[in-house]
Amino acid sequence: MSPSPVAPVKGFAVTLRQIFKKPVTQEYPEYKRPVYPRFRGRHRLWRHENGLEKCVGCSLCAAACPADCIRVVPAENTPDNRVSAGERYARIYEINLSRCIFCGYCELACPFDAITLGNEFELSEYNRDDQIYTKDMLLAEPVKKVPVADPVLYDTPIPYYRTYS
Amino acid sequence: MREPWWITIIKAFVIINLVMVAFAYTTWLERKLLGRMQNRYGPNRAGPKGLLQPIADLVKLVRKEAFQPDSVENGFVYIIAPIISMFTALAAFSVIPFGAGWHLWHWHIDGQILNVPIALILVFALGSIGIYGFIVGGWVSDSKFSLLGSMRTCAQLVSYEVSLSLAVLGVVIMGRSLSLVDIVHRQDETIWFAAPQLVGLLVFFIAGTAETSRAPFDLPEADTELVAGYHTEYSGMRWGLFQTSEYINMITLSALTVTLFFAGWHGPWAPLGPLWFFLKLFICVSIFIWLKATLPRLRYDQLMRFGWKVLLPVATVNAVVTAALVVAFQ
Amino acid sequence: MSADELEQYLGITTLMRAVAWAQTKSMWPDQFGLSCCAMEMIAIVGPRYDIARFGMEAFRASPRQADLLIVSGRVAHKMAAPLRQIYDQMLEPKWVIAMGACASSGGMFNNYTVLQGVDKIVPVDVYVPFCPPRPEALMEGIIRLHEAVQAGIPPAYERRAVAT
Amino acid sequence: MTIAPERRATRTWPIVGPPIYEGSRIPANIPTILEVPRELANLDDILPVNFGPNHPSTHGVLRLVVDLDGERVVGLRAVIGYLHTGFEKNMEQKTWWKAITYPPRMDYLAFQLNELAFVLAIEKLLALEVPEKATWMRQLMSELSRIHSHLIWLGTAALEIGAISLLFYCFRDRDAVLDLFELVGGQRMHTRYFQAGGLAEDIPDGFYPEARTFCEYMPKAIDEYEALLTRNPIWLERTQGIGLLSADDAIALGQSGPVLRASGVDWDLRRDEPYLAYDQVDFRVPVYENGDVYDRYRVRVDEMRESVRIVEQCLNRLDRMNGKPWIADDRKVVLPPREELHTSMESLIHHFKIVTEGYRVPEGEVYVCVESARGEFGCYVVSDGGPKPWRVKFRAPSFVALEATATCMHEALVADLIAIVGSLDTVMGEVDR
Amino acid sequence: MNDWPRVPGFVETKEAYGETTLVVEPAELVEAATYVRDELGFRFLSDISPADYLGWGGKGVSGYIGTATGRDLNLPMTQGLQTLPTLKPKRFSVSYHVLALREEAPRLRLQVWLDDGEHVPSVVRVWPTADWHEREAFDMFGIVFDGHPNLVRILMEDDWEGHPLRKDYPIGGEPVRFSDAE
Repeated sequence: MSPSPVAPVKGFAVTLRQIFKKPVTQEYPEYKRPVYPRFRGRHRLWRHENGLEKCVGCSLCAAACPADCIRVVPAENTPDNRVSAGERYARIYEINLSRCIFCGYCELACPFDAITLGNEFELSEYNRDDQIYTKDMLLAEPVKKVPVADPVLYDTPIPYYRTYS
Repeated sequence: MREPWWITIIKAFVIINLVMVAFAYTTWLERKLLGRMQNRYGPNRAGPKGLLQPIADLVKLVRKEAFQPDSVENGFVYIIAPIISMFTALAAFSVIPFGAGWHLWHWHIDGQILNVPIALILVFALGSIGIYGFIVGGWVSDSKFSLLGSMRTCAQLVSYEVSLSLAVLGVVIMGRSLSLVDIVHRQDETIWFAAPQLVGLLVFFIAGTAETSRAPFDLPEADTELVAGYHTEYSGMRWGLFQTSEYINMITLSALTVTLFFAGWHGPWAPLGPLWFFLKLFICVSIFIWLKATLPRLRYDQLMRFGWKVLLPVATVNAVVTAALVVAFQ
Repeated sequence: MSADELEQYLGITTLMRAVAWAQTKSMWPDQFGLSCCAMEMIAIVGPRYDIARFGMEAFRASPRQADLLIVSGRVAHKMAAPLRQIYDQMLEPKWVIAMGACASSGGMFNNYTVLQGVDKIVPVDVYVPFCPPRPEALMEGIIRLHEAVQAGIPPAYERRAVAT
Repeated sequence: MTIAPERRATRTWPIVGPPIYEGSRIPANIPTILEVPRELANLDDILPVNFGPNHPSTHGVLRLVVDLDGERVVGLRAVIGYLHTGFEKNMEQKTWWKAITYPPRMDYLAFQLNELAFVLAIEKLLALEVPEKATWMRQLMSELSRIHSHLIWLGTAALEIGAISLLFYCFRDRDAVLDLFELVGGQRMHTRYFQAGGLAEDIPDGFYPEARTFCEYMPKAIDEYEALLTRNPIWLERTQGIGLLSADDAIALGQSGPVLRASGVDWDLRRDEPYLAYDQVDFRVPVYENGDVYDRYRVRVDEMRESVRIVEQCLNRLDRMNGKPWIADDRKVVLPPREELHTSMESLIHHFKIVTEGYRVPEGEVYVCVESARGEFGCYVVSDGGPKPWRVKFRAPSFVALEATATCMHEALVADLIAIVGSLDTVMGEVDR
Repeated sequence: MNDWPRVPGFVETKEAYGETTLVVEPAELVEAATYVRDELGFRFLSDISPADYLGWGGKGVSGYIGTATGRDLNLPMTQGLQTLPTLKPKRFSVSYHVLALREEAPRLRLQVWLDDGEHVPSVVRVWPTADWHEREAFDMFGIVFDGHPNLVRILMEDDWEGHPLRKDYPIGGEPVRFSDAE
């Protein structure tokens, strides 16, 4: 293809035209673009409505994790110390978020929907140790919330991994 | 009555600061304008609209560790190189007129620091000295990329210097003077030289782009090829000086374009004086930025070929034809 | 005059605050891309995220002129020496962000060739998880780094040895 | 930057051997190393320069040891391995299911295609029937992936030649592609959306309009890129006649994908060895004759347009498949539906078994290849009938593309070197694996 | 094709999963490769894939569980016939995946078998693209290719010890960090 005299002018027009368009920039710290509901962010452990933990310490999530970043140490529930709804509960439940690849296999693996991946992605830390999330942190409500796009439109009616149990 | 020496010094001080501010806001303008051309905002956090961005850059660069690689044998040259570039870049501005001059009390104050009869030659001479800063700085850094960068600088800037000076020959012939003030006056009396000297303008602008190593001729510091070219090993404010001198060169060149081809401080209407000058300067600098946003970079040998085989003949013919016409119509 | 008085007399703390402000507003990253995360690192320069708003779009190719090293991806043992060299070539003050799981800890590549966490060879200021972090997540890391700098926390190389 | 020089190999080959065949430009001794000509090597003005491992234009951590005679490249040796990640070793340790998360991280520009190759290999061994909806969605996602990859290529390659704005335009549109990935797969990159047997989740309703908007928008964006480059004289100067690779050399060097097609070989696995449903869509395979950087650019830009067309056709098909299954109903391989976990003991046992032990894949070895954005992406899998792959080997097109650097680099300048390496479109993650 | 035995160094052919595997003697590999390239038209070498079969079929390696009639998809935990994988003749295999650029895109897997310490002739002169593939095989498995012009490590450092993808090479890495809570 031979160079034509008009060709560079077209290029100049392209760059010039952009000045009069509104930039596509989304100014992040002030405006947070809603993530899609399927976006996999920070993990969350769930409780039943009666306060008991959903996790029964079966370690399926640990088995499913490709990065081996979940550690579950189960213990038996006793009548005076009932933590979970099942026979056992997770005495220690830790996720090393600095290893986690957020593939979501843990929530697929969990038969009780005890662990899900939320939508929070603001997880930077000054220290690597702070990224080891313990059970208390995972059970707690995340501090930094992010907006989520309409789940009705952008997700299947009942997400594949979330059912009622 | 001519102005006394101390006014000149005050003027020099004012203008140096003005140029520095202009430099600072040229970088800001470049970043903003590039941003808008690329669908984004550009700096807007440091101060309103990012107006404090250059200040932040400056403070940061000053606070950055000043450093000299161990392998540098001649530390003096390493330090002096950016200073040479900076000094000459600033000095060249001394002859650029940005106003007609004013009557203040009982003195006539010129619109430039010095009205030298050979101003144009002075600008080119200073520019040529400034190149040494780049060349020497790259050479003394003792880094291969720096060396390649300064080799490129050397070849590119020397070759385009020729076309650059030949391109203004037409203007000089028509203006019948080497003094920038006279040339501006002449344009005001007759016509802006951009019209009769269109070819000269184009050659001047292109050669000037190359001379200031702006895109698409930014080979000496093409960072995707040579990491950072001649200033690879420079950091902090020394690097800042190189950068400053490059931008000031660009401003000087824009100012020269405005002076030589667009009648300096004269406007088509409304005698606004320096405002016209700055407006034209702004447009000229924006065009530089626009070029950067649009064009890919030339290759080294293509650059050389273009300089010697296209620009130089065109500039020569332009000068000869202008001379012939001027003689013929006299 | 004691040091504190001198500081107050000269307004040095204010000055340092101004310097910290300048450093956060003009923190130029090194152009150092390793793998997947490098794409998202470039994406923060892109129009949608536009790190230029923070004055950070000037990705410097020469480490000498860079202030921030974003280790964006997995570091093989073969790459460790060049990485450390780049870090050494950077001039103080300098900061390091370990971007993504691989740089933070080795991530899913727990094997013979990948360095298990880049903080074994360079002191890291901020760790950003995810694989790869979405650009907002990286920007949050950068903003947290800015917060730390403005709060007067010295860079990591002054605070801790390399291996944690 | 200086790095300890690599030890030179002891030579078992004569310094000057006969060419591989008549008219070949492949260096005769070692096909991948351009040796400094002897008459130059004896002169003292050869400047050895290391481009990389951290150089702005090496697409990651490629190291090129270049011998320069002034600006001319007279010797070249590519050193790789700076991003060697041990994928193949790691995947041997993981169950098949978990191993799916690894391949996308290899070629991080066309991640869906890598995932696809591995998943197809598993399915070939399992002889698993994939539902139609999954096939079409996979095809759609891989074409989006191809667009994504070419966009990044275009942006970075143009940046290297100095056209900075293109990077921003390309990344603007890349974000649009990644939005679609995030919508469907849950992550912007590395979605692990393809699973053995189909897809991980159903396609949400919001996907179709968004994808259609993208399909309408994208051709206009490509017009913009072309307005900036295709006929720009500087771009033409910089790319035409640079990095020549003849058709024979390209085949001998095992090039594939756009590099091969730019050398005039009309070969596209999507058409010539159809997988998924490529035999049911209408698309053109762009082929250009000259084998230079410009033609590679043209091939990729044309491919983007074709990919948009394929995506549209896939959308038209998928529209009619609402409510159809998206994953095979094979309880031995696929995780059982969630609602069954609480009602069916069998399902729960299957679930536990697949998650903990993983499914077993019949013994055998297969080689499956897909047309990735860079060419033939092959996946050689050996299974011993157990729950983990015995051996996984990837045929990485970028790895092979890098072998062509020495051949392309005849009579090149430093600036051409950058353009040529850029035009081969290597992704170091895939080269080093 | 029935004329596989005409390939120099022919040992056997296998058909599985729609792919043809042609096993040849390592000593005559170059002749076989040249024959395959020139006579059969397989001009395009896709890949060289070595594999290490140390421990194949041994303890901890289980066979495929199915029923005689195939897998029953609906019954859980079906214990069918357990088959051990077929034993391999030698420790390493090197597979050359070649392709003919013509209609139907025929592919062929040229395979040689060798034990630790045995050498394979290099096919760089037949398919120049084999250069790096062979270097990678050498680097990862320690398979020596005779006649290769530049057989040095490619992915690992030059002074790396061992060949990482061999089955007896440990995967390495370090334990994942967790808190010290017990």
